[in-house]
Amino acid sequence: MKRGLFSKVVFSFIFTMLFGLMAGTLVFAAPPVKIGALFSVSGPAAFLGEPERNTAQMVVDEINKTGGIKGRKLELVVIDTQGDPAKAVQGVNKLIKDNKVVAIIGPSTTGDSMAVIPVVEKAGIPLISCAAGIKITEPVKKWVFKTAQNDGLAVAKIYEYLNKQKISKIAILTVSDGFGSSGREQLAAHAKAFGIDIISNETYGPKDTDMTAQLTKIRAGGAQAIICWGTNPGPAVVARNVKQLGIKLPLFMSHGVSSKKFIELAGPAAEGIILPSGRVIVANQMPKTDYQKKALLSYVNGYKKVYKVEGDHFGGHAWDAMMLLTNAIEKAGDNPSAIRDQLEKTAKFAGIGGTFSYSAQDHAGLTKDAFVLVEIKNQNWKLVK
Amino acid sequence: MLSVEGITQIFGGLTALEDVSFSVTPRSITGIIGPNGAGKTTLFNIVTGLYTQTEGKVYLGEKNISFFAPETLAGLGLVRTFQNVELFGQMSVLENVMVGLHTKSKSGIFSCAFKLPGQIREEKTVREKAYRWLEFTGLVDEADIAACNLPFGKGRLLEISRAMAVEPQIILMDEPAAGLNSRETAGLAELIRKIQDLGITIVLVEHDMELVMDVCESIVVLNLGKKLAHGTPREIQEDKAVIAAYLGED
Amino acid sequence: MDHPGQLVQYVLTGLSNGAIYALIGFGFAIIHNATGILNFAQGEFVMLGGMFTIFILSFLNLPLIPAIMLAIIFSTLVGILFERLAIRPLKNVKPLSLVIITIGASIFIRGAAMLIWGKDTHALPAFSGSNPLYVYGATIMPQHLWIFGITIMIIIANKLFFSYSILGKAMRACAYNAHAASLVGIDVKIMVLLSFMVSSAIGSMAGIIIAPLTMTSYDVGIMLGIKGFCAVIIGGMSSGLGTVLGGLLLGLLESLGAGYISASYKDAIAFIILLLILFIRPEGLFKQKATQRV
Amino acid sequence: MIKEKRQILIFTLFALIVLLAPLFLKGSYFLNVLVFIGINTLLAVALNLLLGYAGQISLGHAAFFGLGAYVSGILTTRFPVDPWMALLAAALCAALLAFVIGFPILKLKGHYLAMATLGFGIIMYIFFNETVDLTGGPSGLSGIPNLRLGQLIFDNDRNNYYLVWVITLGVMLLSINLSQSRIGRALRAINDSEVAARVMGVNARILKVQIFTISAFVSAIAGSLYAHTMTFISPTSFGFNFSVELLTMIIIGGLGSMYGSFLGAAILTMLPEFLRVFRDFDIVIYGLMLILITMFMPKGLIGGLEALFKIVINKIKGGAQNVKR
Repeated sequence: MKRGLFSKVVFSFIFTMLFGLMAGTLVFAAPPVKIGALFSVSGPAAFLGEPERNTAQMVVDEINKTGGIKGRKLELVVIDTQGDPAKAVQGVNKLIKDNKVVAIIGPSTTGDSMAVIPVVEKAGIPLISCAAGIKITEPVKKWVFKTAQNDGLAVAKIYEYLNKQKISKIAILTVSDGFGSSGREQLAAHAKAFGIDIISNETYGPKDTDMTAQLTKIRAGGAQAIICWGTNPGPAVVARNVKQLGIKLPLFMSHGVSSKKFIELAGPAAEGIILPSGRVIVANQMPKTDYQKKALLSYVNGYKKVYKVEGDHFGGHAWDAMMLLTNAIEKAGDNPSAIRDQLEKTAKFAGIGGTFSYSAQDHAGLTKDAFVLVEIKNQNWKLVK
Repeated sequence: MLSVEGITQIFGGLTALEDVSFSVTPRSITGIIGPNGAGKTTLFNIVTGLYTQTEGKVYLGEKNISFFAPETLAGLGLVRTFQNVELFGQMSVLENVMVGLHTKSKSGIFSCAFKLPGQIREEKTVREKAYRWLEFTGLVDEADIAACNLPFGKGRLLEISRAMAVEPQIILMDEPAAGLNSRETAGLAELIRKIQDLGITIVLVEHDMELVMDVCESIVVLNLGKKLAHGTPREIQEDKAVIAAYLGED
Repeated sequence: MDHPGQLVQYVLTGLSNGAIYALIGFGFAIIHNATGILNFAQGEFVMLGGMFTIFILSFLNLPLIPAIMLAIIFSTLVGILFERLAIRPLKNVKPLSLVIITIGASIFIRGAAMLIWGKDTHALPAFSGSNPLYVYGATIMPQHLWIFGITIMIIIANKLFFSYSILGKAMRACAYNAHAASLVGIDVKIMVLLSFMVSSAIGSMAGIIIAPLTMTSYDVGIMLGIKGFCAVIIGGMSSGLGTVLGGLLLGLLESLGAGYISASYKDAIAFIILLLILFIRPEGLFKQKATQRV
Repeated sequence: MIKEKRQILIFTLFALIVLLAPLFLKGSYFLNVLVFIGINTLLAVALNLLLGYAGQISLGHAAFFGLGAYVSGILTTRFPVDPWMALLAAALCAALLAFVIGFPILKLKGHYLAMATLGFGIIMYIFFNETVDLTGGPSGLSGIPNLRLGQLIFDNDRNNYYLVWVITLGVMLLSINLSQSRIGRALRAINDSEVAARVMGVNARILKVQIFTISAFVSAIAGSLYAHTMTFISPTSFGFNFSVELLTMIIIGGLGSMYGSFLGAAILTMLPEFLRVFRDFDIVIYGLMLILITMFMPKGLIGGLEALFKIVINKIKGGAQNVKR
């Protein structure tokens, strides 16, 4: 009995303290600016969502530490979409109606982005997607922007290089998920303009563990180079299988594997592979004159300090989205419509994924210079000049 | 009424029944006896369409029902009970009997889902009929209990009520007295006669010799898959081969 | 047009994937034959084998062989826990409840693995080098030889165990008639436990030997488990040659399908074959018509 | 008879609460969650007809859901078909497919049935994923029009809520009716003992195929509603994981209970919300719930609640009697 009373007293004491604390912050500080985030932190696209969430949280913490935007703190509300469009739609509704956010960054995948677009368009809340699908901003939607580079830009970068090397007959091997099928479309769409002939067109499943059958078929087809489009771990298997089969053709990968994890998984088989990537993985190798260098180093070093691992390409999308958004909030305040108008005025913003210039006709904001080509040498990235 | 002709059943090299033939006269009570493994239940399974015999024919009246499915046979008025009591455990006692009336009602999925007037009327008749069969076996008080909660003896009675609800011409009972105490067995004998009085033919597989000799008018003896003898209880009790193979063993 | 080694390569690829499927299929067969349970969590033991090995290698810094042994022991422990905690206490032993419980267990194990080891894919070093071997213009990896070797070894061990050892015979007796087995003094519960132990050990072994080729992550179990199941269905639920043939056939059909028809539909081909076999010959391709039990 | 009246009362109460709920949830995002709960309830009811009533497991029901969504989506985006006609076509398409594969697939029992339906689900997923020209492939199909009734367009949460829930309540009512009828009893009899049911004259083979077909029909309606309310679909929503999620819903809620279907759908749809703090824990919790509920609560949470309710009622009654004495 006594003990019960004691614990009750303690409990109510703690409760009052907590309540007081909360009330205190509510009364004395200006209300925080709420930003929503939709990332696929779990599920098959967790490799995108996790660094993106980490990055967004890091940016918010940094800004709050230095006093927020014009004295107002930021509050980030993260919702995990699990890569499921239905959960993304529920999430975006919650962000808009319940959390009353002024703008949203994410989602991580094209599918999730396409699913939430009708909702934000109707509610009139700006959204900066971190997914690459070209459909997201083409045709232009009033409230939707994106930071991830269009897959077409990566394709163009590879094709340009192939032209230089006088290679015109290629084989493509793409994964049968959203990333791979978008790549497959773009590879086919740009081929003609570069005078390139796709003579083998193969796919593999995201969970496949052996691609020798497809590669054997490709070898028999007589291509001069192979382009593989996928995200880990598939391309690592492809790299190993290429080595096993003794195929001597140059192997290209997509920006989907521009993380150290790929080199780790593919091991020695990664040597000599060339892929387009954002500048982030070769930040240190960029010339001093590079327009983005400062942003790149600040992101890479900041991320390493907080999370002990190197920031990657995907986290970079969230960094860009957060930066673009906070810049706009700084200038336009916390009105969603004003934020949108301000975002559209963004010009020559040096981000991680490239230099962004949005306009009424272009909500993707990047050119093919957003990508650089890197080669894997001695288990590390090397900028191809 | 029911006749089997040259039934042979081979399970992967093992002959369970070999050339068994006999017939059952209408409105009679026939017992099938024999030691364990004689093939009695196998024979029931073949007659009721659960097994497909290797050879032989089964007739119901003039009709060849050799390879009919159990559900078709129920429609023709041939029904059975099980040795291990196969009740619908999650359903109430009343509902069990109502399933027995399945062939006596016609409402399809749509009229059931939309509760069309015809279905409501039919449902009422089915319910009343089911209660009548519970009265017949004396289970009315248990009508709303879940069947799996019935004591074993009453489970047997429920199985018989359910079979009776099919309004069969012929009912096959697989060891109806197994697991019953002597009072329950006496009640069972009475019930069997009551069923016969309704003009229904009965065939039972049974180990309880007292019951068999008491109620059966004719007995078929199986041993090691072959028919050993067929006759009245008195004839069977005096049959040398039977005594040697079966009664002598006991 | 054809590259000289093309067909040989398809065949080799098919056979080596098939051996993996067969090995995973064994695990299904052993539990099914001893208990009638189809363990939907079988694939997770394949995952556990690979993940435990990588975990032990990187955190305990043991050499490869002890690490493998320890990983098999750990996976077997998980198998024992699974049987003791989720299968044995079950009172209502309907096939439906068993399906749901084993599915639940597979989700649980997968989720726990994700929480413990994260979502990353990991690679295991090859047992003996990564220089390909050339066979008639086609290539295979030394690791493939390990897979073939261990598969053959496990078939032989299985055969010996079930035909000659007392324990193996007792397990077969349980499978045939658990009640009768208990009457002659066989402890059926122990036999069920044993079947879970053996199959989780074989499953994890499979997971370990393929990890250097296929890499591993918390979610590799589902697909591999299902493929193993296909193999064992084609093979008629045998824990011997039937399943091996089933696995090899599946592997061959997949790689030839990918090579000559369409890589996109190769899994669909595998599953259509599974359905056809279930519909037409549920007793498997390599078994005589099953003897019906009285 | 009393039981029947009580059932009508419970359903009326449930329907009233559901239909009046939006009045109290104006402008709340929760209305949106309830739209998804409605669709999931419809799916759970469909699976419950098959598994809860007839005892036939399906690990591939997401395929019928997906087929409904894709037929509806493809017909309305690539052809000038009215969304309502598309919905009907989707449901009929799924029913036809279920009818055709029902005969061979439902011959299988227990584990084999589970694996065969799983295989079927994966095959369908591969087709959704690979027939890019038709389905848009992995990147999905967007721009699916909303359903409309005259001037009323189902493009906001409140309208969608009523659209989905009126259909779901209707199907729930029909399913409850079915359970207490000749067919419902025959199905439950098959669940308890297929052999005995057949001996009693129940044509188990046909009946199982019929209920499978109806289940597919309803699942496809749910799929079509999903497509028209989301306006975007992609194959990831219709994979094996979702089939297992559906199974989890009805096991947790309660096999054979339509309110259990609702409870299970509600819990699984909202669980990620509650687990915000332990974000990655949800699949571990699903797994654990599946095991524990199958082991200790075979009738699911609804069954547990019922038992609890009975105990409380008896306590109160018993208490009253004690006072009298």
